[in-house]
Amino acid sequence: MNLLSLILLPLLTAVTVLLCRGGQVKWVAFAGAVLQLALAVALMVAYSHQRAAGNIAQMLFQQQYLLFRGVNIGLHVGVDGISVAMVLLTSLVSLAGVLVSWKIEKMTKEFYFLLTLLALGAYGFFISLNLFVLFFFLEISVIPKYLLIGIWGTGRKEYSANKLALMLMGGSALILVGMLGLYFTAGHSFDILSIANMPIPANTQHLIFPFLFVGFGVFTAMFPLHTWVPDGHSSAPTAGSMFLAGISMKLGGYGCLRVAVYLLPEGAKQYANIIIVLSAIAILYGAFATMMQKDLKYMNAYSSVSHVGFSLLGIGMLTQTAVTGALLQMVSHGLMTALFFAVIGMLYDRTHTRMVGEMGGLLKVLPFISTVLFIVGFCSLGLPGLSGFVAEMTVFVGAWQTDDIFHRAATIAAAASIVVTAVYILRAVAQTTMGPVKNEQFLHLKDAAWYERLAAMLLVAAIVGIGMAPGWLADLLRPAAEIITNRIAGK
Amino acid sequence: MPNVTIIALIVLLPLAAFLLLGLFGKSLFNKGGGIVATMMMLVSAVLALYTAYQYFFVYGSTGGVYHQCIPWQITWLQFYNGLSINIGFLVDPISVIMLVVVTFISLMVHIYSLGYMKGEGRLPVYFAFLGLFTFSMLGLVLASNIFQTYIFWELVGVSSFLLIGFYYNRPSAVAACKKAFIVTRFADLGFLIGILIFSFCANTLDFSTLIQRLTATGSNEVKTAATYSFMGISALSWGAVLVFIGGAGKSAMFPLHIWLPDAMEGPTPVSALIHAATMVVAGVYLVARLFPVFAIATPGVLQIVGWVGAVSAIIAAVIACTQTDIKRVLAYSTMSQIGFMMFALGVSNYGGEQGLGYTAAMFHLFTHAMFKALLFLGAGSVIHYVHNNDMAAMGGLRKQLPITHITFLIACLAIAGIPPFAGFFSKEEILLAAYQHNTAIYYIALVTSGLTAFYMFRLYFSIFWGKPYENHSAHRHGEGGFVMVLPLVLLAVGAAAAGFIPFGHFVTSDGSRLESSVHVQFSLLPVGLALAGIFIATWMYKTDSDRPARVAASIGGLYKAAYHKFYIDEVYVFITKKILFNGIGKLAAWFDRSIVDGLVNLTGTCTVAISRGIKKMQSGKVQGYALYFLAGVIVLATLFIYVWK
Amino acid sequence: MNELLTLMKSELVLTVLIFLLLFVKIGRGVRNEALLPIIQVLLLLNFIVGFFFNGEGSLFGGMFHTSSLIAFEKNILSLAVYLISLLFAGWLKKSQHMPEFFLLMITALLGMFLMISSGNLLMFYLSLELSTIPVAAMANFDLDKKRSSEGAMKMILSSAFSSGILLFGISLVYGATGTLAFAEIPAQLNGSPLQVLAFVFLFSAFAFKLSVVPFHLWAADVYEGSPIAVTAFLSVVSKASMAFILITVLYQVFKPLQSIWYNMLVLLAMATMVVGNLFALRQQNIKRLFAFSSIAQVGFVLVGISSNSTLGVASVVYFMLIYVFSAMAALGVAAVVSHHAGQENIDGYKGLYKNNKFLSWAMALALFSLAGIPPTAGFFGKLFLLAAGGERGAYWFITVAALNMIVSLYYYLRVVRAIFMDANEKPIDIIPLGNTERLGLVICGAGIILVGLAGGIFNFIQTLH
Amino acid sequence: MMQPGLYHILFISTALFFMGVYGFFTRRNLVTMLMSLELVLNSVNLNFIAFNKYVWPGKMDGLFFALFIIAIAAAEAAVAIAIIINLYRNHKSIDVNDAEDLKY
Amino acid sequence: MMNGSTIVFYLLALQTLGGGLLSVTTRQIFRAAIYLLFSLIGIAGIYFWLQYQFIAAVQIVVYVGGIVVLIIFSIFLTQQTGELLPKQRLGRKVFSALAVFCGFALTIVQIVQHKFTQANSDLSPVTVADIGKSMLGTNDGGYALPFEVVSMLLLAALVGCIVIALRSKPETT
Repeated sequence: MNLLSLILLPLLTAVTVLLCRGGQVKWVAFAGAVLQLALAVALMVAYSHQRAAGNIAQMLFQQQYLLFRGVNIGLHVGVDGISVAMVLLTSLVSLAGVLVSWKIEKMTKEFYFLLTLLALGAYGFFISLNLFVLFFFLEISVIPKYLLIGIWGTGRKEYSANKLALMLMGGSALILVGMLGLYFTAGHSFDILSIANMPIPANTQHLIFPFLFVGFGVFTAMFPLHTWVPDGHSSAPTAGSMFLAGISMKLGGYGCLRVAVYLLPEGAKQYANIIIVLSAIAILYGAFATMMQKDLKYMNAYSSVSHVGFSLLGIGMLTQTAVTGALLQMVSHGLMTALFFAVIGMLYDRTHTRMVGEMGGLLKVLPFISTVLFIVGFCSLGLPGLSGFVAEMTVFVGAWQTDDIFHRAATIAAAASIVVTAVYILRAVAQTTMGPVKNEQFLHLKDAAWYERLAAMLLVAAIVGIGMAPGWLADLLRPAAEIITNRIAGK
Repeated sequence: MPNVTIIALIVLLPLAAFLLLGLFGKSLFNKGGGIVATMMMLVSAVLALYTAYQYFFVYGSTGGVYHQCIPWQITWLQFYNGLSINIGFLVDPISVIMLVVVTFISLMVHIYSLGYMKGEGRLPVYFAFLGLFTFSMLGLVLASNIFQTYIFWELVGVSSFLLIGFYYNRPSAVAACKKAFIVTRFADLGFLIGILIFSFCANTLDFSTLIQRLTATGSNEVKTAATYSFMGISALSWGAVLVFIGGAGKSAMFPLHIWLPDAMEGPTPVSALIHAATMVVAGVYLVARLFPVFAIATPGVLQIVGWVGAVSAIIAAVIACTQTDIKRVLAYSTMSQIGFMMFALGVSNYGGEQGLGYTAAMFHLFTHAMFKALLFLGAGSVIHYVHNNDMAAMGGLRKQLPITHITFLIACLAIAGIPPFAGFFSKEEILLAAYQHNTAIYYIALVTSGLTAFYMFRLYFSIFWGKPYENHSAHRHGEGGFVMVLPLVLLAVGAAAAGFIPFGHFVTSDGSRLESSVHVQFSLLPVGLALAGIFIATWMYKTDSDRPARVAASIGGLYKAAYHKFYIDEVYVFITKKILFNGIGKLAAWFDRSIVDGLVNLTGTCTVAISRGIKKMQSGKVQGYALYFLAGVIVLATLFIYVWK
Repeated sequence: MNELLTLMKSELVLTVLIFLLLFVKIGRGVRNEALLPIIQVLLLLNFIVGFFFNGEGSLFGGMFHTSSLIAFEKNILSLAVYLISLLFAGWLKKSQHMPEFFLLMITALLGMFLMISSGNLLMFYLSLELSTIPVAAMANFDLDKKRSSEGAMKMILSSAFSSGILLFGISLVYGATGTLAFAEIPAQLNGSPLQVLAFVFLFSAFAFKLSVVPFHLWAADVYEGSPIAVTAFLSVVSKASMAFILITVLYQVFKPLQSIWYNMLVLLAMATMVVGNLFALRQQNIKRLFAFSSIAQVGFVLVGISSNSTLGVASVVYFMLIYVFSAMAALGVAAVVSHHAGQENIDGYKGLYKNNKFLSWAMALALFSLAGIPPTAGFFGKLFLLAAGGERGAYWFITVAALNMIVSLYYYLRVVRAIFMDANEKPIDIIPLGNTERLGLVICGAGIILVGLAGGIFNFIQTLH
Repeated sequence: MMQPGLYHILFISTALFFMGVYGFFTRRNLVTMLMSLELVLNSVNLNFIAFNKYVWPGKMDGLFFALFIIAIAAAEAAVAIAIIINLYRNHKSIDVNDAEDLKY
Repeated sequence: MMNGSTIVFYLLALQTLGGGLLSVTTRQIFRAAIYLLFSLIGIAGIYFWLQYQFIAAVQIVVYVGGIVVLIIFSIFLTQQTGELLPKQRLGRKVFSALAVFCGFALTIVQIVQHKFTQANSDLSPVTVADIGKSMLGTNDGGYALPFEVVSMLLLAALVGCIVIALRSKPETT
């Protein structure tokens, strides 16, 4: 398995998209996305195969090329369970994103180009084992987001795009500083695996950790640096929102874990309590804020803040189970929120409104879309059998392992959000799909087209798959999480 | 050992029905969907009966004790070494009994629905949801792992949500299904945290191991758990209380009962299935499942269980006396009866004669399933006929609906506790248990028992007697044909005869056989009270008169309060709307937009303001530039010569 | 003699070019359209020749010195000048004085070559003037425009003033050390107050040319007033050459004062980044925006220079190479738009993408590179600068630099937003893009993409010395 | 009064330098500004000659530097005057305060 | 001890500084030019006094004969005669004076405190022949390269001046 193909394939797709014309564009993008998915699945299979064969290296399929000799910067790729899961997530969401954008008319070529670029950035990010390259891919994704929102967005798109770009840039500025700090304290190397073997003094870790964690925290919408999320999502086009919430926010969480926590275990210990407090606040506060939203996209954006809080909470708890839960939550939330945005987009395309109050009774006219909305809603509120449940429960159980009143209180606060979540999800789902049909014009709406169905079913299948049989995913993630938490535990 | 395949089939057939009808219902069997689902359910029910037979009579007991066994279990999700969610089948007396109850009632409801729901547009969906519900409920009762219980617990919640909201274009139905889900969800939060506490104390999630570890005095787990406490209450007690809160939510115990009456917005057969016979007893079942923990490790919590049950029983009974919607009356009666079961558990001890309450609770669960389902289905027939839920609009229907009338009467007698109907036996055991352990609860139970008889017969007379019902519309379909009558008859048989089952032989707190006998002298008082209740109801409601109004006027305030359900709904509305939504929710939303986002924007604004502030520096005057230049040189030179050497 | 030919090859080539142009001018009768391609080819040849026959050594008693690194630096400057001849062809063809323009520009380039090769303060001063005075004249090449004259006036007066300060500093250095040769000065430096004073005087002239705050104020006005070609020359070529020689002067000549100039650089770098960015934030005129942005970029260069290491040298040279491509592309597009559509304000760019996709993407690419966003080379350039600057462990310094990248992103995105997002009822029509301009933009674009991703270039620069 | 020496000349040159600078800061006429700059350059020349004479008499660096400065000053003045004259033609004013269109 | 040389020096100093001061303060532009001339001649005098005859001669030829004349011509070209120069704002004057004073104080303090290594200044004075040799020398101590550079610069300045100052009338289209 050559990991570089994960970078080259999207690159090839992007270039091909630029070269072909008119109606071919979306087919090329589609084909590319399908191939990416196939590749991701192949990676998963190959990975499991290797593991089953007893390969116990921390990272598999490693490849290393020195690019900048004097500064010791090189391309170093490799995957562990976490990366594999994230790559799968990315490929799924990007395929769905391509599909739901099928009818986009304005600057089609540019749209698909940017979309593919985003996916490229995410793949590269998840497989990088060199901080520099990782940062490179992280940054790559900022501008496509900006353009996607600014050009194809709705509402206050310029404002939102700007805010997003600037806040994310702020995050990367912090990451950059932290990264350079690591570079100089860890023997002039950006290589994650070799930094991990370097003894970094505790007070240096305490100094660098906040930079890295907060920096990645901005990407993952850590409270109180989440404010780009509501605006960004609400203005973005459907596929843009899907990517933003489904993949981009995961970049941050992955970074928090892989870079900040893994490389700086002492720092993680030092700041764990702050992380926990912030994420517990985010979970509850996000949920309560969601309750008041009238716009579906704002709603999902705030609920993302709340849900992502679970990831950060899990990371902050620093136990193997909680971290596994955090990772599960990242995957689950990625799928779920992408699906949610896809559905919102489908609704908006038809009703031309995203206001909950203006819809109603859509189950009658749009049974498919409404059903998907139900499913995604249930996933969001943590219904067993869907992926959200698995992730949240793992986080809770993991969080409960640390037995002092502070961690307990945080866990209970976080758990309390499942009620609030139920309130706002049901309110939204019920108001849009149930009740009498609010608007006469809605009666003539057409239910989802084939591409929309395909996109939705793809994600639903993944959500249900994880929800029904979480074992394989958890088994994929757990050993990798264990390596990270063992470092913290000092093993 | 019971046959795994058969048990799996019992559980999976309803799931198969759900998937089949849910995914392909519309295209494959638009009309015949119901039949398919019913056939599958029939198979499932037969297999359940077969399993019960096998379990109780073939494998039998060893030394009079029925053992738990786990014929099948897999690790579904591992948290860490030693703690995992396992999915499996736990076969023991109560789960087998529940299997039978659930599949049987579900089958009845399936059959009944064939007639009742005829002509509904979304029939396949309806049967799919029924299948999903049955599957969830079966998964719940067979759960071998407390987390498995929680999983199916939630699934039960969601299927109930779907079924209550089946008439989704009715705003009241939508509100009701949301309410049901959210209130039970709130309770589930307690359940979840309780699970977490238990899992931490016992370091396992499997019921058998968990119970074993937490009840064995002197085990490591108990010792460890004893070191943790919060607010002066031990961790285990917290866990038990929280788990019970979960059960109380599902079982509509006071004060978490508010969803149950509203849940009657669903189709009536659904009410029969979910809100009478199966789902609402999940809480009872949960407490029963963890009974050793409650009884041995946290007896204090068991007291709470008892009191909550008793209070719920009487409050519900009082409210039921004043309601006019027949389904709501039945709903409150359900709540009241579950209160009976709950306090029966509360007044029980573990093992032997002292465990009578436990047996009684399960017995009552069983009998109650029969007659409550019957009552609901009967009410369904009535509503089907009248197209109205209001008692005031009915009357004299005994001629139009003779079979319904008879079966309904049997059910009323059963619930009122008149011998020899089923309710009598189970209620008798409950009262006996209460009498032995907690006199206060016993008296509450007695009063409730009398009230039960009163409001049931109030209902009965209002429907079938009194002023005759006027035939308003031309279209009449009688009792809805064979499919609707058959379940009524079968259930009536059950309601009449189930009491003779020697329940104590099968279900006891510790598995060993318990002989129970009816003491005539003890039964006199409750039966007398029931008869008195029936008599008063007859006097007030048999013929159309102004007596009810006068009675209501004479007790004034109490009547009004009961009629308004003691204003509990209003309190909830206040808390949720005013405090949570308008208070915290709006505050959070405002805070986010104004303060958090405001700060972010402020950074930008400040930058721009500074930028504007220093623009004068670039004055366009070349001499000014040179001045800055020189000043820069002087400052730098001074700085590095004198200050910063 | 042979040595003279190889070591001074670049300078000699330029001199030949100058005289060729002089003859052309005297000979008259050659139309701009015919002449321009020839000049372009000649400049290209000059660039290509720069890669061959490079020697190392000193001439004229150490006054002239060259090495592989210096040769490479000269190549960067030649490349920039070649790009100017391509990108600003539209304006050049219309110009009445095109041969003189090139004559002056090449003379200035010659001055820069000599400057970065200089091994003596006298040579440094003379070549500095040689690279400044012609540019002041060039700044006035839009003869009829008052703004052009004003810019030129500000430039010549300011630079004369700065020369005065510089000379005073040099005279004090001379008084204190008795020598003007780079090689001999360090031995005489002991950090006495007078030497510090002299150094500050001297340094201020570098700061002036590099437009470091607070010596930067002339830059924006001159950049705005001048023809865009001159702006490009000033903001790219002139700054790059100055940065190169500053490295030599600081690292070699004033090495004993290292602790002083390190602190000074840190201070000024931060001030430069912050002030440059804050001013750029409010600009409407795109040239002025680039002027302030180039000031802010210089702040980053100072960060790299402050490292006092070979990594610092390499990162600065590398960044300058990238900066040539990025800034040239941006200014090239600005020139084309200004020339054909008369728009110099950001608002005028609204909806540019509708009719001019190529130009828009070129501009966007350039802006992203300037902002330091991957995959453009600017990302690598900035990162290496910061990496070099961070070697001393001054994290807060790096933090300020990194945070400044956010501010700069804001105003670069303003342009992007105008081009791609803002609606405009009357967007700029299709601009007929000449082949030379297109070629120039393609070269720049290729540079922006490839210089970063191809790690070999950075590695190559690191091998130079 | 003491025997005039290096420091006297340095005092003169420094004073002259800052006079020139003061003139550059305060004269509004562009030509007079240019004249002030000539003072500045001359003060530097004086420095070089003095240092050459008193401190480093063996070499001719200072002398040559002064010589070249004079040449450069001439060239600079020429170009400056050309630019000023052009500005005057465009604008009919050589008041520096009238040439501040480019600002902020 | 006051001897003739000393007196001459102080007179020259007075001429230079006085001329300079008046040149930057007088409000009549011609007088400013003339004062500048005085000052420059004073400097040339100091060069003579220092026995650097060659440089003194160059000073007089280039400055007095060239630059000042250039300046005076440009005054003719650009100035309406007889008008007083416009006054500068007071604030500017005050700040300039302050800055200049600080700068002067700072510089002079550093210079005075610095011990220059005073060599025996009575070595043989530099002759024109020496200068000529060095000027075209290419070895150590030779100034051929700077000489060429200056020539290029003058060429460029010439071209630049021609382009700018001798522009054709703008076409009135």
